[in-house]
Amino acid sequence: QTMSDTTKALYQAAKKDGELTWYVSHFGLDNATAVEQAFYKKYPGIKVNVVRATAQVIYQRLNQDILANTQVADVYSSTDNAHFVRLKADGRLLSYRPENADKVLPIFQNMDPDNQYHATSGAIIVIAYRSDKISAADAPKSWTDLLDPRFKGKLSFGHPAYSGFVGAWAIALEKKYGWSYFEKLRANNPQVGRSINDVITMLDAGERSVGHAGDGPFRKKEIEGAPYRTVFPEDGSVVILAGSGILKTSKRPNAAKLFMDFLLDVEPQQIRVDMDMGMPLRPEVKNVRGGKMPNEVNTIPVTDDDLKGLPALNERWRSTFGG
Amino acid sequence: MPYLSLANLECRFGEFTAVENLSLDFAEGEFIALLGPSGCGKTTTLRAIAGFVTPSSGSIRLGGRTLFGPHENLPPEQRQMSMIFQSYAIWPHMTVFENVAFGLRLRKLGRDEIERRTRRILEVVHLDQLAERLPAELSGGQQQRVALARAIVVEPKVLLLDEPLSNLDANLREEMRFEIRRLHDEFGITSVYVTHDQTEAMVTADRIVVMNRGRIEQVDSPKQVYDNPQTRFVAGFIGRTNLIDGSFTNGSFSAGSISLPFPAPVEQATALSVRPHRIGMGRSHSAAKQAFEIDGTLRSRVFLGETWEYEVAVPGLAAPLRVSRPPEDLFETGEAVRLALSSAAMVSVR
Amino acid sequence: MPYLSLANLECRFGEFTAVENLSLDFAEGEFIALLGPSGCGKTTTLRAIAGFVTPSSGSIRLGGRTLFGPHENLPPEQRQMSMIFQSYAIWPHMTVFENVAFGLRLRKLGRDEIERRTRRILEVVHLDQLAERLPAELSGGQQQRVALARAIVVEPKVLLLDEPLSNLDANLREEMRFEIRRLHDEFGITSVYVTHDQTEAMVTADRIVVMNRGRIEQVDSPKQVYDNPQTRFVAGFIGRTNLIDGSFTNGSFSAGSISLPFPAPVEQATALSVRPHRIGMGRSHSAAKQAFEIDGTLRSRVFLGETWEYEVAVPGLAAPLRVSRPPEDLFETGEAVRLALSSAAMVSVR
Amino acid sequence: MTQTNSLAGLRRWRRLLDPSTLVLLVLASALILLVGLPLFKLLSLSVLGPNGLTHDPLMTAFGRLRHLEALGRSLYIGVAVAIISTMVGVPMAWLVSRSNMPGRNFVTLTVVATFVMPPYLGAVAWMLLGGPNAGWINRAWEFLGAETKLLNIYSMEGIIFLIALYSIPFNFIFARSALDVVSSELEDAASILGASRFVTTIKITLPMIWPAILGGAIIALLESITLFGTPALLGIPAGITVATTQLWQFFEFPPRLDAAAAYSMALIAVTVLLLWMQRWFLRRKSFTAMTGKGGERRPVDLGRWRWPAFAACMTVAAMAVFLPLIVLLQAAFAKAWSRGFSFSNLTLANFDYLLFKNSSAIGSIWNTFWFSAVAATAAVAIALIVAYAQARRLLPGTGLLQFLCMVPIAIPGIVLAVAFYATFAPPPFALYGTAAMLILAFMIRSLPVAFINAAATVKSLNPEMEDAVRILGGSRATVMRKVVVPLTKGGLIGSWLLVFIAATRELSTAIFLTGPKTKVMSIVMLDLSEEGNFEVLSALGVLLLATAWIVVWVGQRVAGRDFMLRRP
Ligand SMILES: Nc1ncnc2c1ncn2[C@@H]1O[C@H](COP(=O)(O)OP(=O)(O)OP(=O)(O)O)[C@@H](O)[C@H]1O
Ligand SMILES: Nc1ncnc2c1ncn2[C@@H]1O[C@H](COP(=O)(O)OP(=O)(O)OP(=O)(O)O)[C@@H](O)[C@H]1O
Ligand SMILES: [Mg+2]
Ligand SMILES: [Mg+2]
Repeated sequence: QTMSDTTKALYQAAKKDGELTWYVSHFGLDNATAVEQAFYKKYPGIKVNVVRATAQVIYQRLNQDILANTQVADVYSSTDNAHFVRLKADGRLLSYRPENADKVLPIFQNMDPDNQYHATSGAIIVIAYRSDKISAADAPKSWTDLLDPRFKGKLSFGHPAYSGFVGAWAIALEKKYGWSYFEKLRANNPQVGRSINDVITMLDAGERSVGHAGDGPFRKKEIEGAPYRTVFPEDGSVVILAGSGILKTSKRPNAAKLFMDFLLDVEPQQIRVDMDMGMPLRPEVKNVRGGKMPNEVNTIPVTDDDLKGLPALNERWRSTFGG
Repeated sequence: MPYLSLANLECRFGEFTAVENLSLDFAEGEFIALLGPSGCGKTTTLRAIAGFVTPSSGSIRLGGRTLFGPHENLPPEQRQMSMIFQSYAIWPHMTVFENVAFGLRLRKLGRDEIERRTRRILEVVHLDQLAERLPAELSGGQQQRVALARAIVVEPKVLLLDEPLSNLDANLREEMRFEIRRLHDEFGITSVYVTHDQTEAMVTADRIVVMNRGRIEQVDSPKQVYDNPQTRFVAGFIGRTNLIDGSFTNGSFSAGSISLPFPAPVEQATALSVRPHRIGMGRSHSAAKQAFEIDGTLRSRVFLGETWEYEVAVPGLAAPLRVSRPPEDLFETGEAVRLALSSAAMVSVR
Repeated sequence: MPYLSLANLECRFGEFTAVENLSLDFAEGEFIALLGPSGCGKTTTLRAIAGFVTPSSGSIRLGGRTLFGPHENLPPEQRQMSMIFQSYAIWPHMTVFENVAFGLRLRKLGRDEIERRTRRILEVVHLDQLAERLPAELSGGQQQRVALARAIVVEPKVLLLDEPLSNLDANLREEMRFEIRRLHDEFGITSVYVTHDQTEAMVTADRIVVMNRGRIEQVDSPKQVYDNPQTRFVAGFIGRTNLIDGSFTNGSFSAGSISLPFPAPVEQATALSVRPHRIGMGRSHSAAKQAFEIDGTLRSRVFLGETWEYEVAVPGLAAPLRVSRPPEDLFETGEAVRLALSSAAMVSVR
Repeated sequence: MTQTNSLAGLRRWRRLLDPSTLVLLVLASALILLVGLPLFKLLSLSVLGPNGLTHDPLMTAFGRLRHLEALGRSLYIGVAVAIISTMVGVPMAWLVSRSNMPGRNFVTLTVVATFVMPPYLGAVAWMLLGGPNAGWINRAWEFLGAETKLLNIYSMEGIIFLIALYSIPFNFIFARSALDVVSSELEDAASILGASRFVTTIKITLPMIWPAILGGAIIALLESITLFGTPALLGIPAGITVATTQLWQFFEFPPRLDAAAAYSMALIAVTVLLLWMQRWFLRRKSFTAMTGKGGERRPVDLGRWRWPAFAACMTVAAMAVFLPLIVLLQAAFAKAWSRGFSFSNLTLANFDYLLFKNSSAIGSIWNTFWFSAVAATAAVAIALIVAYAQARRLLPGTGLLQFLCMVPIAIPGIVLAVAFYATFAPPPFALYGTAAMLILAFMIRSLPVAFINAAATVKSLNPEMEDAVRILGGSRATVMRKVVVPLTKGGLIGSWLLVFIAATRELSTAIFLTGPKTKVMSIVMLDLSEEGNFEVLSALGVLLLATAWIVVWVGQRVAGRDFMLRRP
């Protein structure tokens, strides 16, 4: 694979920066580490400091930095798009269009018309369950099925105040069914973790048997032979586009730009599919068996404007579920 | 019949025998002192009486009842004794009143009775003004009085005292010594007093038990113990003395070139004990020596206020003799002196 | 010219004056004891000489040089003195040898010199066998000897001793007392010895400084201090005594109904001091009393081994007189007795 | 008169120029900067808006019932924890100190192990042990045929249980230090008067160490209301918010530093109130048992209760140390912990990942130990200097220094972090993200413990020992080098260990202060727990424990086994 001249020039400039810090919530730690290593392999001499946490935690950290007037992060990746809306409004993002931005599938292009952030990852939130504990006949078909008493004590969710995925999911469901949906859900006594990945742990452990999840991880386990099934709910999956942007305060803009470009490259997308069976953004990367693209399923749309209601939703969530 | 009696008591700690074959009888109301050097087993004996140490053999009886024996071992809390400890062992979290009333409360007496008896005893030990103080706010002597009051107020059958005065300074010690004897005389409690201070024992006790290495050396009245020690150990431990090794034959004692008339020594006597202040001293003169006189040379002297302490070297004796004379009997170092002994001043010891 | 001199020394702690206007001269090689009750300022005086306490006024001079004065204050490390502490203050992490050699090392002497002098002094104090021991492995007396050796080995100009023996038991105390005097005599170091034990002071010192409440009461030789106390305090503090309040008029002393010939009292005398063992005692008889005789009644008696201690109530005197007699002078409680004083036994005090 | 005055003045000036004076002056300003300034900042943030005085932060902090409830819940947890851990820790201390229970040294060792185990790590282990459906204990319970769950760790009771478990060392240490100096004669005095063993214990022994019991309980209470890890791990899934997690929420978007500061005030108020109550309770009582000579101590014979008592102690140790350790080891060497023990499940991949693949983990291990070591060294050194200067009255004003050393005891760790963040993150200090930020915070946080220990150590040092050096011609510096330091070594190393271990487990303070390059293990573990990556988390935990144990083992060799006890 040859490098374009622009990229070459960027790489040369980036080498002087030597390193960059990447605040990331839209990959798990393993995944993020793998991306970091692939980057170093492709662009030797530029080290990526990975700081991985759930979306709200990493955002909190970014805000602490901003409050403290210190510059730590160069590239910021979050599953909560409201962060980008806010950062953009505050003028904290650098406008930059990487070469690879044109090479992703059209539905993922131009997330921000001003090129201050780009979709670098995506996921479809679906229902997952343990097939050894719940028969196919009993399995939930839609989000509303989860309200059925037969799932009492069996449900597991993430927390919108921590996870961007869960935030978007909660916004979508509130939009569709109103808050009463969650109040009814409360009656089924769900376990609420922090990350959406906590659901994996809970289901793995056998602590709970039904939950929401990005469609990748469980499908992967299913393929490997573990007792899991994923369901694209009839009343609509929630599609999440997770973005990345460069901070204006970055003292290593070239490394940041190079990395931004890399995020849209083939390698990270391949890693994503390989490790988590996530949804690839590049046409070159093949989705794995059973994987679907957003246009292939029924979805509940969530706009950037909707996401602005997240802090308020968190308040309601805490009133309903505590925590 | 004795009130409290110890028979063939033996206390071992592992291989080590702290008290060996000890038999002792106490009359009711008697004040007995256990006297001896550190480590001789005084505390062990006392604690065996109290029940804190379990003897390996022997028996302890009190007023006809067996406290300890082959088939008996009453725990301390049922022996109806009291004890006063070297460290006072005043409970720091209770006021003076509460400390003293503790034993009465355990006996489930009525409130008024407790109040009355506690107040009464606090008056006796002159602590009535300080009843509400905490121990930390008391002086050493006052603390010791609290310990006394606490022990006496329950009217124990036996009062045990383990070096109760050794943490006090000299003046206070003297004062408390009289206080203890006064309280004993007032309440007539049978008392066992452990000490390694001979003055304390002599001033307070009716009888003194001199112990050494876990054994009894002598049991006698203070005066007897002082005037007629049976063993070298007792002679040396109770008061200062000169011990002259020698042999007793045919009504006389001889050591080196010295020979003194001494008709009736104790059995197996091996030495003569002579108290320094019982030795007379004068300037040597050519006149013939009397039977009880020895010549020597004055080696050193020290003035102690009430007395002069002289050391006199006597030819034929290994150690110089110590002589104690009143201030007016002044001699110079190096002088030739003549020492005068009397038969009353000499005691034979084993 | 005195070797070490304190002039108008005053030491204050905040409002409290611990030492007041104290002036004292020491000859070279002299052994002086500071004697007094607890809290009288002995330690403060000693620490002022050492430089640990900064006096509020006065001056201290040593061999012609001012150690402390209005414009001078030499820190302790430059005063070339040594000190022996009540707590021994042996450094527990150093061997005996290292402890003793420490001062020499500070003086940057050569290795051999240090080795030689340390060995030598360890022999003097009989510790040569124990040079490599750690202090924890030594007995109290041995530790005290280490302290002595450590202080002496540097050949200080002045040796200061702060109750060096008070933590030792009686026998050891006596032994070490002689050891200290022996070393003083051997090395001739000017020494200041603080103690509250009169026997210790009398046995060791050339001169005794009796202090009370931060002031000097009397400075004299041991015998003078004992035989001719100037004040009530000294009379009572050095040895036991009977203090009889009264007035001196026309060559006689009168108190209550008693009158005794006493020609020349000290200035402002207000009482008579009579030592208990200087009082003679006999049975009262009807024959006329001599000038120096008083009648009384025997109130109590205690046997102390070397003596009988009697208390005799005398009509007209507030407190009973204490009388100390040898064991053979035996009287019974309640007996009417006649006490005999001699002019030599009586001292007038302020 | 004037002459003496000016002379005295001159002398005073000479004294002030003394190098030791300079050291103390520098120390004083540093402490004022590090302790006084953050507190002041906290106060000003909570009452000052951009336009002067405002009650807005206070309204935001306390204007909502939920926030007040969180505070109440914290207090409830704190009181419950204090009661439970006292009821367990004090009897254990009594057994170890006063009885002839077998294995007393071993029990002490398990308490040390409990102390070394960070509470959040214990919480993680207990998530695996006590999860309502999959937890080992419940599974074993079900296996035994039970229908109901034995326990659910994700609950108020679970949180209290777990915090109490790891608070036991505080109660144990306090009670044991006190019991160790109670002489048997005090108890004998009661028995001889007719008190049974039981009455003696209830009426004499325990009341006598009441200040120590109270002290331990208060520390346990304070620690539990300021703990972040355990409530975050167990409380969030159960929907239980406490004061610390609430404080954390103020940093969520939009961050309200001012409200966080105001909310912190409540925690400080609680702490100050508690410390004040403690003083009030103990106002008149000087409980120092007067032990002269004869303070001999004999163990109480438990008779046939010897082994049951030991078993009881081991049960506690099992819950606090053994079971968690087994679980952590299993998970650390497992591909998936939920698959249980089997050879096919064994792997070294988690360690491989931590040590060779993941830069932030290895960095955090290194960070944890060097931050803690530097902080502990600095705290012990400062504490020693201050304690020494005060004990020897080297200077006027050491009282202020002591006060500054002790003030942090009233500042919960998480509040200290907020205050530190607010003060030192922005310019001119701009320490955010630097190692200095964490080291200074750890140091300040451990100053009180270090100071109390140093003061006790210095107190045990006979000043005559130092005078002896000076009169022989040694300067103050010689005194320090040759006597003070060698003699206090043991005590200082002991206190260093205590501070060091406390720092390695610190989470509450670190949570706000770590930057990407200054992560410590506790933070990495919290992050890992957020992802549900228990295998790697356990592996990291095992590394932390292993390293801490090596340090403790080495330290014990130097400082003695009972380094945790405060001995006067
Ligand atoms: N619990 C014990 N275990 C082993 N040896 C003991 C124990 N108690 C006492 N001993 C030993 O028994 C001997 C006698 O001790 P005891 O306490 O009776 O002496 P003492 O006469 O009271 O001495 P002191 O005057 O020093 O108090 C001592 O050698 C002591 O070491
Ligand atoms: N540093 C100090 N601050 C305040 N008062 C002090 C200080 N040092 C000593 N004092 C007081 O000064 C007085 C004299 O003390 P000093 O130590 O000289 O007595 P002492 O004669 O040595 O007594 P002791 O025989 O008890 O050692 C005492 O009342 C003591 O309380
Ligand atoms: Mg004893
Ligand atoms: Mg003194």
